[in-house]
Amino acid sequence: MADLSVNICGVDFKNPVIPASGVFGYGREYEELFPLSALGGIATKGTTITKRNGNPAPRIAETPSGMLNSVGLQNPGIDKFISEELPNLMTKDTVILANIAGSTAEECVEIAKKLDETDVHMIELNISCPNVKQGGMAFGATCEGAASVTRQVRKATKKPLIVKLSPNVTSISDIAKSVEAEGADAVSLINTLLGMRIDINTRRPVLRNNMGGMSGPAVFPVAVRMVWQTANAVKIPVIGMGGIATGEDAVEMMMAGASAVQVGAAIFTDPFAPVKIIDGINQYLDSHNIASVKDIIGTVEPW
Amino acid sequence: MADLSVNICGVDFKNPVIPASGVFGYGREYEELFPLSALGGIATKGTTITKRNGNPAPRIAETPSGMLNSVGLQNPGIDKFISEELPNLMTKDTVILANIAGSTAEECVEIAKKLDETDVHMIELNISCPNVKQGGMAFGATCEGAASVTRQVRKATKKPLIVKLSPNVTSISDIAKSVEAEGADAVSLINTLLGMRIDINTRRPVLRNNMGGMSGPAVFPVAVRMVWQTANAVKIPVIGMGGIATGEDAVEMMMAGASAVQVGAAIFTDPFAPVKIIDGINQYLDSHNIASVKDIIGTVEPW
Amino acid sequence: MKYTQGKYQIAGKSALAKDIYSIEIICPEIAEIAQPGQFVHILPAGFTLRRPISICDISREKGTLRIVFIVKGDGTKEIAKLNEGDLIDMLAPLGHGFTVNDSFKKVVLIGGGIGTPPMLPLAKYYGEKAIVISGFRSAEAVILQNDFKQTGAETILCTDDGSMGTKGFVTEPLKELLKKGDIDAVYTCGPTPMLRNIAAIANEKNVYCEVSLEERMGCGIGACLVCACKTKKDGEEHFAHVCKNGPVFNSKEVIW
Amino acid sequence: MKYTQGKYQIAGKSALAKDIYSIEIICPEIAEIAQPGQFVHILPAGFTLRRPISICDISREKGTLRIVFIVKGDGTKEIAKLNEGDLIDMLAPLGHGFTVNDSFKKVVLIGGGIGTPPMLPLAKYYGEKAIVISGFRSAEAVILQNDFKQTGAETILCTDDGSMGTKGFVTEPLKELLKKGDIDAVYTCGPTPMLRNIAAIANEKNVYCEVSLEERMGCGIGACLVCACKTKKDGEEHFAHVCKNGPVFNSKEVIW
Ligand SMILES: Cc1cc2nc3c(=O)[nH]c(=O)nc-3n(C[C@H](O)[C@H](O)[C@H](O)COP(=O)(O)OP(=O)(O)OC[C@H]3O[C@@H](n4cnc5c(N)ncnc54)[C@H](O)[C@@H]3O)c2cc1C
Ligand SMILES: Cc1cc2nc3c(=O)[nH]c(=O)nc-3n(C[C@H](O)[C@H](O)[C@H](O)COP(=O)(O)OP(=O)(O)OC[C@H]3O[C@@H](n4cnc5c(N)ncnc54)[C@H](O)[C@@H]3O)c2cc1C
Ligand SMILES: Cc1cc2nc3c(=O)[nH]c(=O)nc-3n(C[C@H](O)[C@H](O)[C@H](O)COP(=O)(O)O)c2cc1C
Ligand SMILES: Cc1cc2nc3c(=O)[nH]c(=O)nc-3n(C[C@H](O)[C@H](O)[C@H](O)COP(=O)(O)O)c2cc1C
Ligand code: FES
Ligand code: FES
Repeated sequence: MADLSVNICGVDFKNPVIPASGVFGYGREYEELFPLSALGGIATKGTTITKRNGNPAPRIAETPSGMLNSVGLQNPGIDKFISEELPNLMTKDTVILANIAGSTAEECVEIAKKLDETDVHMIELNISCPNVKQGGMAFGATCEGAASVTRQVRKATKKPLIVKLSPNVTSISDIAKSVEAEGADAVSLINTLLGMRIDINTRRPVLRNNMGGMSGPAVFPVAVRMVWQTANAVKIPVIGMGGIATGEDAVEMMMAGASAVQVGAAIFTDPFAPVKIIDGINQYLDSHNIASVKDIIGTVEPW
Repeated sequence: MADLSVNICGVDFKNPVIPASGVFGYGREYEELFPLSALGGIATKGTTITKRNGNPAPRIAETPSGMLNSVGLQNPGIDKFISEELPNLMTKDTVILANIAGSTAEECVEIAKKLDETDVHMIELNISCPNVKQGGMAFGATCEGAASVTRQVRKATKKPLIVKLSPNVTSISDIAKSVEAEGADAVSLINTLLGMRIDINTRRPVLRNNMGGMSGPAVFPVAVRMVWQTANAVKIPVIGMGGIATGEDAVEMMMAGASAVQVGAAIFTDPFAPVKIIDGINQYLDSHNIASVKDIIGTVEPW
Repeated sequence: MKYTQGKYQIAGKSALAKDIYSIEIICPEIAEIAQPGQFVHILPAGFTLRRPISICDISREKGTLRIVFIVKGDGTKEIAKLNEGDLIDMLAPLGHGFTVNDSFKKVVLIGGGIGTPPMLPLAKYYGEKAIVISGFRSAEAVILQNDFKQTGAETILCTDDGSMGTKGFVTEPLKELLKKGDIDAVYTCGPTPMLRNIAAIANEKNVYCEVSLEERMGCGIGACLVCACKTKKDGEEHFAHVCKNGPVFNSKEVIW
Repeated sequence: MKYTQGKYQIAGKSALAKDIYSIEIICPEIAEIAQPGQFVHILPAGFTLRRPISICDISREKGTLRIVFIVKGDGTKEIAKLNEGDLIDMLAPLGHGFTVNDSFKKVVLIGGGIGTPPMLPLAKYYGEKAIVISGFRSAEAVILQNDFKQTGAETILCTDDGSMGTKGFVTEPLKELLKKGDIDAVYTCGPTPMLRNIAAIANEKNVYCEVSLEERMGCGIGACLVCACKTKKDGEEHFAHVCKNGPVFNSKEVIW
């Protein structure tokens, strides 16, 4: 059994595997299947200041080796999250990453302030949701926008601040550099790639929101590339995600430069995916006689 | 049998299916399997001014529902293309799109001038190759870069000018508008999405060039989205590609706004893909009692 | 809520009609707890998303579940390739099923097309107290009529084109039955317009009515919020989730 | 060049060693024209890219081809699932094979590991004129020795660990054979370092030598330029393509 622990921004993770924001709710449903304490951490569903209903259904579509979603940040609002979900989560012996997703910088600041007064371990600032009209991806599309919201949220909290980046940009590493300069403690990537499917019989987009975010194994090579470019551009830790479905995928993402990984769509395919991925990483390390998962981070040797 | 013909920039295509640049060479090898006259058109391998050897091998990797390539524009140079390949292609009773890929705007202009003196039907200006250090994607990453090279090439040729766009940008429709403003007669999209894979046993990138361009069914939803956004942003025709493998895919891409489609990776999976896609489009039209393929272009009704 | 995921062996498979298959699955721990109206979430090999399919029969003795499904797209086509002895990947039992009530004297169960299978466990529960109305496009699509008869329930069959049973919609016999005034509850599953009409009719007569809804799903267990449907409770509108709050809802809660 | 693509029935399958399978395929139009050293391009179900596998035996009478392959990654694992009666999707026959010469009196065929199968058609052609040197890691990996013996060729077996045949590399017996000076040609397929060494040895003795190379492929027919390898011809360096110009090259043309 190799040492699977990692440390990101001073926070200890027992292993580097974290269910991604939006697919895992607040853990209640998956706890029926496995103890949440098995996980390195949990990224909670993106929270806005007040309750949001999200977009109309259908909100999901299958694509080759992947899927599209257009949930649009349905959530109970920050106060209910803090009063009804967070206390329970904090008892689970795993790192809690509170994902926040305001439509304006001011809203993000307000949410961050409220979280700053809780015990939550880390804040993940989502500047990359493709499924909302305001905020979301708009923040994350330019270096200036990303820098500005990061600067403001940075002032609002002393918690470790992870900024979650959008892949729908010309240079994700430039955006990463600009949020690093404003005091982000880490970056996580990738959020979903904007996509669309059309039902050719009805001539209507499959998703009621027309477009949605693509994730799942299909996007894995793009995610690996972006993590590699970003890890080479910044000094802060990178949390990698996008299409990870197996322990091997997680190892590959970590070699590209990720200090930890998040798992999204794979959980729909196999609800035990996060625990199987933890096992798979361990197996890889053991069979390659590697003592610690820390020893593989960023070790890809480019040609 | 529905009417499959389309007209793009005044050029008549007997059907809207075109093997994409780079996968089909100059048609000689596929002619062993089916007559080239069955095709709507052929986009030839990207041509530079002088012979290029391309990148070292391995140049290809499999990914979930897709692939990466890093060929890097191996080609015999424009003069040999014109003397040894084009005359043969021009006898094949199909529309020939000469794909050009200079490393500088001047090189593109020079190639365009040479092609202007030939019988080739159309020029496809590739400002989006992710596999070369100079030119390629660098042109296509900004509106200014794309506009500038389009302006210069536009002056060099009276042939219908298609500009081929990169998906690795924040807003492909903005780039499309900027090349439209400089006189492009059509745009084609998408070129490949930049990706990477790592061999976790050797800790080396699978591709000798480290990164490569992703294509195949995995990218289809991204391509449909970009074609839809672009078709809504410009008045010139859009040629759609990225992940098309079946007649239904082609229909979906055309409903999103494409006047014709190109087929790349699917040809590796099934060398008969282009002719099966033509059949599939026809079957869809017949079974839906649609008289002409022109009647489906851009007909998706957003919610 | 209790559920589990695993690969379970198929005990038997049969074709009921064109593109409609019945599969019996050996899964004792699921059969033990499954309730009428719940569903299973099946992973077709090679796909990213699971496919929700209603439970059509539960045998606690044999430790088996039965599902009946129609081949609609690529996922169900893949599931239809499975045969006796093969393994099927299921997350189950899921969702909030029908509310059954021992004190009900007479209930009407209405299934439309591929919405008929989830009515069978209810017919088994209510037996002679149940009247089952089934509606299909035409004779070729008719399924499960013998199964319903064996429960002791009264059966009424309608087809749109009159090629079998009475010509017309399921709402006609329902209206007749409700006139007598002795129906305690209506349970239904089928196409949305049918459900909406039935809910309106039951509502008008003030008869308790439960409907089983469909929505595209991700997780299937209430975590991802993909399967939203608009509902009202205590006058307030909110987005419920078909996989966890449903698929069965009190018809008065649904905003159509 | 002539080739075709289709789904062909598997006439038989057997396991030769751990993870190594032999498959016989009924494909008369391909068997009719296939040449030693050519390959088939197989699509594993559900994959985007085909997998190149050498032709190990050609029977024009039976209209069959035989291939022998090792399970390496996901694609060959999928191909290994196929059984007698199943269909296999092939684009074949592809590439430029070995140059055989009726006037050659004595030739050496050298296969290393999974590079041995393409030597079999050559052994059949040259029969008693051939000396086949096969090299394997160890006894468990040894394949095709009886097949080679049946051609009438002389066989020499080496293993790295000496668990079968002579302990050592294939280059040792080759050097011995070349000393005598009566070898007209050397043909070889196997790992690149082995090919490079053999080419150097043959070159030194001025013996004609052909090597079969491997490279990752896209189209398999020479259109996509994916499978580049550096070669020289008339003193000039250029990128040839393994699928069309090869896989067999005159060893003097290859830049290692
Ligand atoms: C609670 C519930 C119970 C169901 N019970 C049955 C049953 O007993 N028998 C039966 O034949 N069908 C049932 N369905 C419908 C069944 O889920 C769909 O027909 C099936 O998912 C279609 O998958 P596909 O891959 O063949 O089609 P595709 O159209 O290719 O599927 C694409 C995506 O859309 C989803 N999807 C498509 N149609 C539906 C739908 N009507 N409802 C939910 N998701 C859909 C698929 O799950 C998949 O994610 C039920 C649906 C729900 C929600
Ligand atoms: C001309 C030629 C003849 C061959 N003949 C045989 C044979 O007779 N028997 C045999 O067992 N193997 C043979 N090989 C090697 C065989 O093609 C690979 O082992 C196989 O492609 C691996 O596929 P995979 O999906 O199992 O592995 P993966 O590593 O998962 O494959 C990923 C990708 O890399 C490619 N790839 C991986 N290894 C190789 C390789 N060595 N050569 C070319 N492409 C590779 C695959 O085709 C695929 O596109 C031959 C290769 C070539 C080029
Ligand atoms: C259904 C769904 C909902 C999501 N909701 C959120 C969200 O609320 N906040 C967020 O930052 N990311 C959200 N994401 C994005 C994921 O966290 C993750 O970045 C993405 O799915 C890529 O990982 P994957 O390929 O493993 O799914 C969501 C993804 C899915 C599939
Ligand atoms: C092997 C390979 C080589 C390519 N070479 C070129 C090229 O020379 N010029 C170009 O414009 N696009 C080139 N492309 C991109 C394709 O033309 C096309 O834009 C892309 O592959 C997306 O389509 P697909 O998903 O159908 O493959 C190449 C693609 C592949 C797979
Ligand atoms: S499918 Fe995930 S909440 Fe219903
Ligand atoms: S694989 Fe396409 S040229 Fe060789």
